[in-house]
Amino acid sequence: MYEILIPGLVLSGFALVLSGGLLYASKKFYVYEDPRIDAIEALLPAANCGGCGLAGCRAFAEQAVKKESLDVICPVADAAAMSAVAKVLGIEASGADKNVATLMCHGTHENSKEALEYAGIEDCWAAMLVTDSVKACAFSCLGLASCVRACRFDAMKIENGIVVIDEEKCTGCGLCVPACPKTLLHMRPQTSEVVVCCFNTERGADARKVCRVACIGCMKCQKTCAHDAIHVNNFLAAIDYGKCTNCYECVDVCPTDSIQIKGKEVYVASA
Amino acid sequence: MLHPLKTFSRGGIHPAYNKFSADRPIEYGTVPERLLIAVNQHIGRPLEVLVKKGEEVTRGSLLAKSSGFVSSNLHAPAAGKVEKITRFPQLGGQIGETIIIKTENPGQSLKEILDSETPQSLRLDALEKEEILKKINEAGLVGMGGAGFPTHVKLSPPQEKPIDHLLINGAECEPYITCDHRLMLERSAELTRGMLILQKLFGGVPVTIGIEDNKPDAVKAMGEALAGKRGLSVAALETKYPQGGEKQLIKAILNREVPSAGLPMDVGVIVQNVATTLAVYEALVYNRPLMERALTVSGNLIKNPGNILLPIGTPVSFIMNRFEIDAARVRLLLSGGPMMGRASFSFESPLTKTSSALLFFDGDYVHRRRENPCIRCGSCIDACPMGLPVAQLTESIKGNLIAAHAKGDIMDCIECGSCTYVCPADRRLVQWMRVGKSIIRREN
Amino acid sequence: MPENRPVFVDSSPLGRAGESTRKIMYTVSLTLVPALGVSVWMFGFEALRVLLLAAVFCVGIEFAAFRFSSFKIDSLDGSALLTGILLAMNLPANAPWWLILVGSLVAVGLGKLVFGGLGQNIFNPALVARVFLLISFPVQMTSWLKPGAVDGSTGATPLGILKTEGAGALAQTDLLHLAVGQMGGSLGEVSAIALLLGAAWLFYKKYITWEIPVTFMGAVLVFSGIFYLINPAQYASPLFHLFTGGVMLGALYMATDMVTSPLTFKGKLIFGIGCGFFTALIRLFGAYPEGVSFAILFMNAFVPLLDRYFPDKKFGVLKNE
Amino acid sequence: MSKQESDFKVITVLVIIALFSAVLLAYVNTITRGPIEGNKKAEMKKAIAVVLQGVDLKNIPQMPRQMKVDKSIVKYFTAESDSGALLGVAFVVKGPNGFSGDFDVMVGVDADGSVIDTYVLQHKETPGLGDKMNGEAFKSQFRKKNLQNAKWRVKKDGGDIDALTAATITSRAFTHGVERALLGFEKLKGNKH
Amino acid sequence: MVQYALLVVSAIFVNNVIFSRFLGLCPYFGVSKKIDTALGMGMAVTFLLTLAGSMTYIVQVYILNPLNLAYLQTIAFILVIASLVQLVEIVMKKVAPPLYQALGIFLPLITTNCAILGVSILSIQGKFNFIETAVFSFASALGFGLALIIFAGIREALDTRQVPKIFAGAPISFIIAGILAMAFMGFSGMVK
Amino acid sequence: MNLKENMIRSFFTENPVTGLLLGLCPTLATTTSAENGLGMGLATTFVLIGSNVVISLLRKQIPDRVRIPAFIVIIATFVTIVDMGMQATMYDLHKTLGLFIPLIVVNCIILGRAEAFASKNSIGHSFLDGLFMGLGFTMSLFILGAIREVLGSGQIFGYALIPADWPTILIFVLAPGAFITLGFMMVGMNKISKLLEGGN
Ligand SMILES: Cc1cc2nc3c(=O)[nH]c(=O)nc-3n(C[C@H](O)[C@@H](O)[C@H](O)COP(=O)(O)O)c2cc1C
Ligand SMILES: Cc1cc2nc3c(=O)[nH]c(=O)nc-3n(C[C@H](O)[C@H](O)[C@H](O)COP(=O)(O)O)c2cc1C
Ligand SMILES: Cc1cc2nc3c(=O)[nH]c(=O)nc-3n(C[C@H](O)[C@H](O)[C@H](O)COP(=O)(O)O)c2cc1C
Ligand SMILES: Cc1cc2nc3c(=O)[nH]c(=O)nc-3n(C[C@H](O)[C@H](O)[C@H](O)CO)c2cc1C
Ligand code: SF4
Ligand code: SF4
Ligand code: SF4
Ligand code: SF4
Ligand code: FES
Repeated sequence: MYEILIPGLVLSGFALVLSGGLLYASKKFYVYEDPRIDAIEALLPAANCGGCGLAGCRAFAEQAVKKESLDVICPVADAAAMSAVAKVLGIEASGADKNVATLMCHGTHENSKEALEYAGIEDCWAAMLVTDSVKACAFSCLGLASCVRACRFDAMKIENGIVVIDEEKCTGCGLCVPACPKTLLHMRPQTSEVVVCCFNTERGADARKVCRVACIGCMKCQKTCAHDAIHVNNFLAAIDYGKCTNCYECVDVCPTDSIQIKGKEVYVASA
Repeated sequence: MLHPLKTFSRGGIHPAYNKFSADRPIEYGTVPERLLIAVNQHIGRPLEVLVKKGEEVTRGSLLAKSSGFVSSNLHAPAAGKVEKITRFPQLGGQIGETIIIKTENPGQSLKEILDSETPQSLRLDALEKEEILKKINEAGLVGMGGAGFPTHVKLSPPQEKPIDHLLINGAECEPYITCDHRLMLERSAELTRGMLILQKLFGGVPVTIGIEDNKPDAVKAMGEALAGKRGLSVAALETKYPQGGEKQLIKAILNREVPSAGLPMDVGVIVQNVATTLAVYEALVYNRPLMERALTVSGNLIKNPGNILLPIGTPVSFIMNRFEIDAARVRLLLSGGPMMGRASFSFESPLTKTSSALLFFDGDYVHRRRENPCIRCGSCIDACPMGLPVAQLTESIKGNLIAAHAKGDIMDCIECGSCTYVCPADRRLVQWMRVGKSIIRREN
Repeated sequence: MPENRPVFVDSSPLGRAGESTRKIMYTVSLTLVPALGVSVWMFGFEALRVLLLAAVFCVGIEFAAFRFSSFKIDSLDGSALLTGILLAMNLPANAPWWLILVGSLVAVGLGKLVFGGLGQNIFNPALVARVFLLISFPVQMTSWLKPGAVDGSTGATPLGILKTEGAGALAQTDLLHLAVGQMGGSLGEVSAIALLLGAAWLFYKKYITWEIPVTFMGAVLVFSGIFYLINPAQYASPLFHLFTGGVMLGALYMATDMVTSPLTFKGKLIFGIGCGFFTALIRLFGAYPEGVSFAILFMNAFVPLLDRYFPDKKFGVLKNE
Repeated sequence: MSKQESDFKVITVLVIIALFSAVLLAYVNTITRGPIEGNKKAEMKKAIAVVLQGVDLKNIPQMPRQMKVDKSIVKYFTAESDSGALLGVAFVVKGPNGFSGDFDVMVGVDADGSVIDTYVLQHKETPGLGDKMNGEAFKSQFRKKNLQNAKWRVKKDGGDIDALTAATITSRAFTHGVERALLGFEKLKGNKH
Repeated sequence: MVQYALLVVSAIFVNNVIFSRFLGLCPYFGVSKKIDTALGMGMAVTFLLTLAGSMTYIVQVYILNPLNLAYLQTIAFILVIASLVQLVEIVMKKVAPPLYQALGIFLPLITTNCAILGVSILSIQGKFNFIETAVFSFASALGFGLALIIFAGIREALDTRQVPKIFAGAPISFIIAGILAMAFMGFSGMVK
Repeated sequence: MNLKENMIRSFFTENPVTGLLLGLCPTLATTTSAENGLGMGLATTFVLIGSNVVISLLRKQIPDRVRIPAFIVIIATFVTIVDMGMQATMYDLHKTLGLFIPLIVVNCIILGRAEAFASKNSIGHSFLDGLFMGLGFTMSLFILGAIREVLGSGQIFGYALIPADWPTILIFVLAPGAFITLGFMMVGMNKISKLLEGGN
């Protein structure tokens, strides 16, 4: 009997003393904390593994609450748990129409000739410190892939001197937009198919000299468009995606193939 | 020399100096058919263009006016008509606003023009500080040693930074370049007067001109010119790049260390380039704005390297004609020396106030090797005159992991190029440093 | 202006001093020739065999990795060759071919390629291999060919004798013999003088600097000297420690590997002292008779910390900042 | 998220769980204690059977006796014939100063004072190096050796024992241990006579 | 004195908790990405391991052994350790908030750190006395801290190196730990 | 719950060792041979199943505030049972696994599963979760042990694969070999996970 009784007493004594002590201490030394920290911690696996790079689950919760965002991911918790955490933080996933990144340039090697042999660091920002352009057109895509490196979803690649975007892979996160020193990347609704592939604001004659598919600001598109969706400013056409109906009228009248239909791009001007 | 030559304390390199044009006197250039005048040739606020297309201008008329204190006027170097104002490739690689003037008398010699301008009698002791600064400001003077910082600004330090020593930078440590050398030889008297004017500005503080000892004739000429002038002296410096960097120059001559992120005035010093000092002299004595400058034309493609005085705005192609350079063979066009100069891609780009040299090279000179992995040899760190941990800084910039404590270091880089010059792995260290600086600036 | 080829644009500076990774690596390899010569003179053809096998394996493995993966490595940049040579110098002359193969795989694979190739590794590849082999094959790695022995008979190194039989057994060893190379050991351990000769050229070329070798050797002298003074009967003399085993090779050629040593002045001093201290510690008290490889490998691990916490003085930054 | 229970409930639940587990463990302990003891003994038995191979083990005590050899405590089991004659002794000795501390070896000694066999009970030596002392190649050289017909040192120290390659330290300690057992046997015999 | 010095050397170098005893590996790999975090974790572990080692010693020697309850060791120790950690956390948060900011966040990680329980059990198995237990626990924790900080330094350096994708992250960390363990083997045989 | 998916998850993509980096100490310490790895894995699996089931059973009763201590007590109970049981039935194996049996208590996988799964799911599911996670863990330990045993001692389950006098790569049964082998094993497992994920 003692063989059972003593361990029973000892262990429950342990439990009593320790839990009582803890409860007492937690009252005596109470410190206010954002209740969401506890709420989030409760949702986490409590493996306290440090796998997220932070010091345990509570640290994760604290950081999430402090930053009001989820920039680290718990490797142990499943997606459902993480979205529950997101809910506690009040971050909802946006359900709007998908936007995709669009390159406002078609200055491929053929269209805008290489003006110089650039040998420095292969990065657009780095190149911009040395020269404003590597191609004849000073507005053109440098093709040194700063944006490609910024994209976390493998949605971009350099082809023939310019960026090509895989609109299926693109999640519309917009990370690439500020990554371009030439501000050539813009977001547009994926449903909008007509795009002006040029960013050159030079006078038509000058633009034409440096690139075969440059927008020369001839206004034909603006005059043709029945929906008031395309306007020329500074010798450059721009589309109002809110108004464009994908009628393709402007595409047909553009003398330089500067306006393109996504998915049916013509890279080399008919000339 | 009896006592050891002065120099800065750490880092530095000994590139091949190749000063081929050192014994070529500065020739007078002529006025080209077209002058392409870049609107912004200085550090500071952009200028306000005053002329319009079709407008007639004369030599010295104001083309663009400074738009604030840290800014600098721009004048027409020759008479003519504004043909166009457009964006045009500059020698620095950027594409910037440019005023194109079709000149009235192409082919006219600069000597003829300059000879026609007469000096005023100038009594130093009668000059007021304010008047000197006003004239310098109106003349559109900027630092001609490279940075293009408006001279009147530099010469007006705030009250709480008293200046007790002026340095004239005659180091000319860049390979190939010899124009300052020639100026010191040919115009030592005027240079001396320029130094006296600057001395006057700061109430008679000592003025020292620092010259690298690979120009013993210049040391001698300046020594003779300055003899007997109170407070004026020559310091012979060890030949070591970048002896002409202003922080290094101050360290070498005065053994003062400009603090990190600080300016020379923080240690009571102002540094001016030789050509700038001459321009100060001309601004006061001739009332002449900064409209032409002496530069060195050299490189391995040139049969007869030389030094020449040319109007600002002269296109490169004009100089190539004059020096008989075959454009088809040029693979590298450098504005400035091989250490700090910038490679430019257009042969139509014009000279600016800061163009101290144009160098023409063929394909043999071009270093085409791509970046290899850093082997942590430490050469870059040993070479860095600023004592920066270059290898680590650049790796962190490359990985986009700039630590907070590294930012100051990166901003301290003077972009002298010593690190890249010695790197066995062909890393573009200076360019990485510049990337780092631009990242840090964008953050702020 | 006639249409011409595009000009070349790069960031300043446009000139170069003319150094290259290849040049450094091949120069260092060449400076090892005197020491290798002594080895071949001592151990004959066997030494040559080990050297060639290690060099061919190392370069071959890197070349193969280059061919069969997306890795961008210049397998002929000379670093793999150097690793091979240095690995060979860390092996006994009678090392069987498979030992050399495993060693090369470990050196180039585990020591270098998994980190991303040249310049990316934290630990000295040749030493990773040497320690790996030493732990794995203690028998093969510690039976040394006797110098000059034509019959292939093996013997212990002076350090081995010291460990197992005590300082007394070494009474008649002549320091001069040790310095010239009249002793058993691995290929690179035999001649201190030949190593110094080669290293002199590297000092001249500034490929290595004095900080690490001097502090390394100094620390070995000091720490072994302290114990020698306490009890000369039990502990060997500091000079004996300096001229035997891998101290010379380690201090001149392996602790100085630029990739795996600190960049800063103070960092180098501490690194060297650490290498010397742990070498002496392991020799005096550890199970292994030789501690150089362990000590360097151990100190390699501190390099990132040393670089970060012992920076050089910068221009314009006061000490107390 | 979670409702706040009263302190009392919190403590009670924990105490109850602790009580349950203690009871459970105590119960399991009563079941396993026997077999565990048995296992420990069985291991000794097995070792004795190995080291005293060929010896009649009818009269072997459950618990070992102790004596002091070389200032170190040595445990031993004596196998005696029904008549009380000493047939053999199994010594449990320490291998002193092994590579990773001491280890326990059982040494069987026959009535003439020669080693019958050895058995390593517990050790921390390096796998692949020191732990080869359990191997036949090493063990076999001890058989039939006694204090008179062998020098109890490893060859490196001028003795008769072939050390394990690259594990001289272990071999030395092992040899020492076995020698201790033999010394213990002498002592035992001395006592008997 | 010498015996304590040897104990310390042994626990830090010869039988390092990470490289030779394999204790506390999860936080070792988890919390070694940044040097600063590693420092905090190292200090937290040092503090708690010393405390826990001493506490569990008392529990074992004065409660379990006399009552013949050695088989409750595991459960008793883990209860003591878990409560201790939580207690320290609660108290520290109130009494020394800056310290809590620096170290407290590491405390939860420590409950499930084998190093604490493992070293506590090892001290009992090693038949240490109270002071030896305290010294051993402290030194073991120092060994953990040393390993952690070295490793964090290396991992920070690795951020700027071009580790191939398939090795990046955990695999290269294990390989580095392996090489470090190789280096630590140089100390083997120094102290028993 | 799809069985196949579950298996892929716990064996590869979320394998406790190679995927989640949990329970590393026993993984590295006890895998000097395939048998030891297997033994440790199974012991852990037993505890995992037991604690998962009991915690799932008591999940409604245990107050939130003492959740963790309560779980720990339950886990520790099972660990002690395993400890005593193994000592009684598998004495030799217990001797080699030694210290690491009690350390199962702090194996992060167990508490992790208790928290993440058992405290929220039914007994049946918790049982399966424990089983699969445990088997995933066991598989890792077994593979690791097998590799190390083959390379380091030239045998598998004690059967010699090479002649006794051939050298083996000793380092693999020592500490450094444990880390290095796991590093490379992780590369392999990640590859397999990628393939399986891609295949799904
Ligand atoms: C990691 C390691 C483990 C070792 N394990 C053992 C061992 O278990 N037994 C032993 O006698 N020596 C061991 N040693 C010592 C050496 O293997 C051995 O070289 C010793 O110094 C005696 O050398 P010798 O046997 O070749 O004469 C070990 C050494 C190291 C470094
Ligand atoms: C942004 C900036 C601000 C400066 N402000 C001052 C100033 O207030 N006073 C001054 O004397 N020099 C000033 N300078 C000029 C510097 O002291 C220095 O002469 C100039 O950068 C050119 O130096 P460098 O050719 O060595 O690069 C300034 C320079 C820069 C780039
Ligand atoms: C690396 C480096 C080298 C320089 N070398 C010279 C030089 O040789 N001569 C010179 O006049 N200025 C040189 N400068 C520019 C000076 O630092 C400083 O800006 C100039 O002397 C200031 O005078 P300024 O404002 O009249 O141009 C150099 C600058 C740097 C950063
Ligand atoms: C001075 C010097 C010493 C070197 N020492 C070694 C060495 O000890 N081991 C080695 O593998 N490589 C050595 N190398 C070659 C190279 O740096 C090494 O392979 C890199 O660590 C691989 O990234 C050395 C190179 C130089 C320049
Ligand atoms: S960065 Fe974002 S927006 Fe840009 S291409 Fe990639 S996924 Fe699309
Ligand atoms: S789009 Fe912009 S960032 Fe991308 S390659 Fe072109 S220039 Fe560079
Ligand atoms: S360019 Fe900058 S980093 Fe390089 S050596 Fe000069 S100051 Fe130092
Ligand atoms: S000089 Fe080049 S290779 Fe050497 S440390 Fe600097 S960046 Fe690296
Ligand atoms: S198993 Fe996670 S710390 Fe040991």
